[in-house]
Amino acid sequence: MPRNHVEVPGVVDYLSILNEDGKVDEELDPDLPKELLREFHRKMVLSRRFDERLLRLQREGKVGTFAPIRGQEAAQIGTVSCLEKEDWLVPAFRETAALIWRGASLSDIFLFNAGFNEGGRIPEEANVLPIAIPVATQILHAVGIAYAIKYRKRDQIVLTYFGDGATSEGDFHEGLNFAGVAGLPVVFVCQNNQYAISMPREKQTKSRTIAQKAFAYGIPGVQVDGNDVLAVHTVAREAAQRARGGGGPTLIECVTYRLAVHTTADDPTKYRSQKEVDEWEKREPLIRLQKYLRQRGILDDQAVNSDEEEAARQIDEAWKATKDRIDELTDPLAMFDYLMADLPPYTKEQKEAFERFLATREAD
Amino acid sequence: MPRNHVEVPGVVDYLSILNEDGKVDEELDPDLPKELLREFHRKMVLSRRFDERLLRLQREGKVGTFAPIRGQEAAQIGTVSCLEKEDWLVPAFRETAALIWRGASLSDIFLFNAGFNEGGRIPEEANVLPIAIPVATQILHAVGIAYAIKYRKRDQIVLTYFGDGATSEGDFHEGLNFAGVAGLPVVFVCQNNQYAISMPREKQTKSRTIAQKAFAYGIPGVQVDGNDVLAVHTVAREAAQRARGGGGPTLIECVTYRLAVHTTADDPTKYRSQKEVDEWEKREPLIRLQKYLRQRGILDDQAVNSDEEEAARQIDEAWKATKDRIDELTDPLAMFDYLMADLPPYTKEQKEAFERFLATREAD
Amino acid sequence: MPNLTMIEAIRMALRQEMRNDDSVVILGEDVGVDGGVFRVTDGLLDEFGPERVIDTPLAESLIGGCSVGMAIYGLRPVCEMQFSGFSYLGFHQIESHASRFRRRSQGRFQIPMVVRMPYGAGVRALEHHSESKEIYYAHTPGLKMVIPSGPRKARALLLAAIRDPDPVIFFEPKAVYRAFREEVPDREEVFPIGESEIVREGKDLTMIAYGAMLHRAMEAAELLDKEDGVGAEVIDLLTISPLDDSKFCESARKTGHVVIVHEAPRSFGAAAEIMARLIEKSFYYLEAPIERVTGFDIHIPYFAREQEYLPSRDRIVSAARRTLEK
Amino acid sequence: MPNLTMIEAIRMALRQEMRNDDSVVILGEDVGVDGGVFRVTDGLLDEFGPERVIDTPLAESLIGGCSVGMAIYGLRPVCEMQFSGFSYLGFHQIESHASRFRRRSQGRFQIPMVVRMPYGAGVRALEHHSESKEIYYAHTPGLKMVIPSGPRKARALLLAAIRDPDPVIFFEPKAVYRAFREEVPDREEVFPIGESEIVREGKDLTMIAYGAMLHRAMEAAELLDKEDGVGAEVIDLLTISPLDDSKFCESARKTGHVVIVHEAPRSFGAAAEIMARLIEKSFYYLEAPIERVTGFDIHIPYFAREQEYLPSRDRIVSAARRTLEK
Ligand SMILES: Cc1ncc(C[n+]2csc(CCOP(=O)(O)OP(=O)(O)O)c2C)c(N)n1
Ligand SMILES: Cc1ncc(C[n+]2csc(CCOP(=O)(O)OP(=O)(O)O)c2C)c(N)n1
Ligand SMILES: [Mg+2]
Ligand SMILES: [Mg+2]
Repeated sequence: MPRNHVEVPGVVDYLSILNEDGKVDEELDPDLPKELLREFHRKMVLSRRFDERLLRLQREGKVGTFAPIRGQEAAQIGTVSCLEKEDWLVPAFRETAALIWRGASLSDIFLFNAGFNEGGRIPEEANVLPIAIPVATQILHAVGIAYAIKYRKRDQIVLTYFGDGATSEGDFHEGLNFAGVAGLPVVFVCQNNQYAISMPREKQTKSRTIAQKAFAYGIPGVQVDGNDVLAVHTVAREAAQRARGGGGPTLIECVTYRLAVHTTADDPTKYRSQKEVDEWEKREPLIRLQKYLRQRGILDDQAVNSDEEEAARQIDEAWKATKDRIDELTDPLAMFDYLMADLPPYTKEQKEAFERFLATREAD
Repeated sequence: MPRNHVEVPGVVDYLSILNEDGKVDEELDPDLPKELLREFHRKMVLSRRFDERLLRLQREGKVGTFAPIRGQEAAQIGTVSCLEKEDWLVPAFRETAALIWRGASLSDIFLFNAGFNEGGRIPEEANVLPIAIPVATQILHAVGIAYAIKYRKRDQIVLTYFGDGATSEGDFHEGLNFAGVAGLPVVFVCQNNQYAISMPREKQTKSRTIAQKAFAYGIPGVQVDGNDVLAVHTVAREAAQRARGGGGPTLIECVTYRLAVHTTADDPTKYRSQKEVDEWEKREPLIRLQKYLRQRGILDDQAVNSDEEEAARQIDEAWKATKDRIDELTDPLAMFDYLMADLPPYTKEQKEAFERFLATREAD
Repeated sequence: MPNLTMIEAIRMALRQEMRNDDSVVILGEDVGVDGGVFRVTDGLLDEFGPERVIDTPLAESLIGGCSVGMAIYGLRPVCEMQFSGFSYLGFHQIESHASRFRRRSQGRFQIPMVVRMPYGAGVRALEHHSESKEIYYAHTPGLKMVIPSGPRKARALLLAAIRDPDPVIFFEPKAVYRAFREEVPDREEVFPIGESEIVREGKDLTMIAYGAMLHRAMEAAELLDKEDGVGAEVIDLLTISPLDDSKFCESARKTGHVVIVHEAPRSFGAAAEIMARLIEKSFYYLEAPIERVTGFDIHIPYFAREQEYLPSRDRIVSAARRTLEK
Repeated sequence: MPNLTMIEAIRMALRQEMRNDDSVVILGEDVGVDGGVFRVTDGLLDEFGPERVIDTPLAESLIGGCSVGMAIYGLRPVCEMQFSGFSYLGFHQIESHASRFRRRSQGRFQIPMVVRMPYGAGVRALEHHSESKEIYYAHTPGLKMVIPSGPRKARALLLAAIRDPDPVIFFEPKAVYRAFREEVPDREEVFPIGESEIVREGKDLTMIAYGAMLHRAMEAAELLDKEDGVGAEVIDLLTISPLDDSKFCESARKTGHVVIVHEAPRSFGAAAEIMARLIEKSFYYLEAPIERVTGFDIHIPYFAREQEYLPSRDRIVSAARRTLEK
């Protein structure tokens, strides 16, 4: 039966620049400045090693459950590196590399993971939100910040991260829809790492790509090889420019893979094969970047070693500092801090009663 | 910069068969059986007049706030008429015509609108849900019923209604996504009546059509002239067949217009012009159907009169019956009915205490 | 002094504070062009423009979560849930974020947002439009929960709420919206959050109420005075959380008899916490069991019977007599 | 009789009832292939297949709302919220629909669904993973709210919950999940919802607790016995709503002294309602102010300090001594 057609955007771009061997598609090479590329390397090394250390500390019982980033470093560094200092970063819970790029204190992250609220501290000058654990809910905070930026006519943008699983939550929908209709300066970065805990991407949604979900909101959507830092950065730079220029939001789908456990409480053998993991190990972003940098003569063995040593040093120092801080954080009454600007009277009574109780306990 | 393209469905079909003058596009005429067309007319007349009566009763203070359907009769009758008796209907709150098609008792609807829970009664044999007031939330019930049907391998489908505003809610997203990935037998009917209270469709979402939101879930989406009962029925029949045949869900966008107030508490002059309303009055579905039926020789003045008289009779009778029922519903203790299978002890104590209080009140 | 309905008084607070402080923005469904379904925000769009009076898409979680983001940036969003019965669609943004950002960021971010919503029964509305579930918010640490009972206090408390550095849930008794007028001073008047008020003095009985039910308590007090010669002290809570237990505990120490009135369901309702505080702080002065006159532990019935569900003057009087007889 | 952890006991109930009744289906995030993040549903996918053990997309409102639809059709969905702290994303489906369909349809539809979720602190988890906000559900008419404290009761109550014709919110104390084992009879054992249990008899003091806190109350009772010669009667609530006030009111009439323990924040918590009932039903027998030993009115701190937040044995003992001295 013949019908009229309404044209709607029907194509999702997919960008890939580096192949699995780190060979670049010359035509697409964005030719980024050497110093930037070198910084990509430094921060990817640091993030990788920091993540490994956290995992070790967790296995030793020194920190609690956390969400490793192994394999997703390019997706994070490639995107976050498009932000200016004044821009806002709104993370989910698996963005250690992005936080490190933005200058987060490694010791704070250690402390947070050791179970201390103090580790969640955000320094005054940093336009970064604390990590958000309820999936997808942070998207709305990014949208609110973007609205405020637009209202204040500031030259800032917002970038927010979330996973493939997050796209099934209502908050994803409500956030992208409003950002679209209000034309807000925000970049939505979906790290499609193929799983939401045990749930594979294909069972999460029937849409062929996550990028195409953008069409539901009348905004551009693009898919990119998330383990290819050049491609990720290229796509993100475009989106950031669009946002900065008043062109509104973009949804970026970084196709990547979580090489490690979901969190340290997870057993991936329940839901995926080693073979699959091995396949993705081959596409792992750090080695790919290293191959490319060596080809371009930006990196040699010595540089790699120096980046590795510097990372190890920073991590060691941070953990040492963290242990000292933990030794000092002995006052249980600190849990009453920062509830509100002023502690309400009845809560204060509870605090005082607890203080008296502690005193008798110590007296015993 | 050259990129690879990922093809995703990029076309929304738009179907229209009757033009504003009720002239049919011969090529597209689905040539529906005369008796069905005549029934369309009867029920559209009945719904229209019932709606008018409710409005009058509301203005007289005899019923409370309600949501008129004027202008949306074709969108409802055209879709609901694709259901078989055993199929399930999951309404929102503006589907009086669809409920009437499914045999709802007019007196129950009157009673409900007069503020009595008893009017919400669903007869044992009717596979219809009570109206749902929290916007979009009923979509998930439709999805759950559809899942159960599939699990039980029954030959049934579900049809659910919601408005253009509802598409902004998270529940819309969560429901369509799961229906898509689980391949459920459900038809999603969006009555895009151009407004969510005062919010025009263009400010609700930036997507060009609502139908294209289907692509986010990997399911078909189609747009139809919602004031053209032939086109609506054609599209809905296709969707129902798809659902019945195991082809999964469809999103139908019926482009229509709310000719009356949002609810009887609403003042539309705050947000739209009379001119706009007048434009849409011209596309009003009942007259359009009548013109077509006259052209096809299915309807003449006498038939119109007889349908009108029958509607008036049913409505009068129902209201009379309702008044009698109201006179009988004097027991305030009925509010404790149907809380749970058994009233919990403390609630029972409350009921008994209230009963004693009422007794003393009467004694005074 | 203008003589205002609660709707007008709330609008006055919004308008004055928006003139005062350009970080105040309003967002919600139909708050702009329509002026709100109860006309609370009527005229504000014209004065302050669509960037400050924001008609949002139909999405409560967006409204809550976007407000959190705005507050993080330094704005003072006053968002509206069209009815408290629909606020649950955005409840997680309030519970998990609005209430926690100060804590989570260790003081870097504060969330000076207000969530306004009409609550309560009595206007012959549809299902979900008559709810009184203040407990969901009052039990959540990090939130303040305010319920004014009349125009003047509504204005003064809303000003306090907007200026508060922490999130405030602001329930507006819709039954009071247009029920009566009060003189509301043009000059700025702020009433502190966290303070209750003795609105009628008495030495025989303490009655505690808030929102629309305050007026029923007052009627009951008058009747008790006239018919029984009983002097009821009536306390208007005004803030549910943090609960001001000082005034009612003191009053109970004086009277020994207490009646608590609210329209929310009884079990796990606000009256229970008030009773707990009375036990903790005035136990030895209580002369008889405290009486609760509340909504029943059922869903509020549709409007034909809502008045039977609500605590009536006579139910309050009867409870008062019961406790006084003991 | 097998000796089971609470996880195994819950799984046993699910498996037995799924074998019994093919209208029972399970749905939630990671409940299938993964067997649940705590392994509660481990093995059920293999036995019952993906149509009955449904891995849903990551969407809590879907999980709640879809269960409502399934229940309307006649299934008995047992859905899982991965942690109670994430259940708020679907709260409106529970408040506005699960609890209301029987009422709304005047008996035509009932909602025999169970919403299982781990709650509570004590497993060194992340933010939102240690919440104890049973009040949100307990205050909602039309819902039942159950919290078992050990494996055997968990199994027997879950069977009752699945068979219940009305929606049951089933909180599982994750601190108890693997904490100890109990003999759980293979044969069917059902414990009625709405009944509390005296788990330790005593004549001097009534202690009321539930969930993980029951065990701390028991420890405190033992210590009081040994050190003070005080006989504490300990009552395990088991059902929070509808609250069984018969046993604790009777016990209080005997002892005159009451301590209530829960890990939820104090204000507007379950202890308040218990105190209210005691006032209403045992007022004249109370010899001293009732003591609440609860979580503080703050967000539970991250895990390094969670044990300081939780009621400890010693805090309970100290409260007991305080009330007994009066
Ligand atoms: C609202 C909510 N529901 C459930 C969880 C438990 N949970 C934590 S991470 C996760 C999966 C997230 O998947 P995805 O969005 O793909 O992010 P990824 O973990 O892969 O980075 C779930 C279900 C949560 N944190 N928040
Ligand atoms: C969750 C929720 N939020 C707000 C409301 C108040 N409300 C009732 S109808 C409506 C607009 C609905 O618009 P739409 O979905 O387009 O349906 P229509 O009324 O046009 O049929 C609103 C905001 C509600 N009922 N439910
Ligand atoms: Mg993922
Ligand atoms: Mg509409």
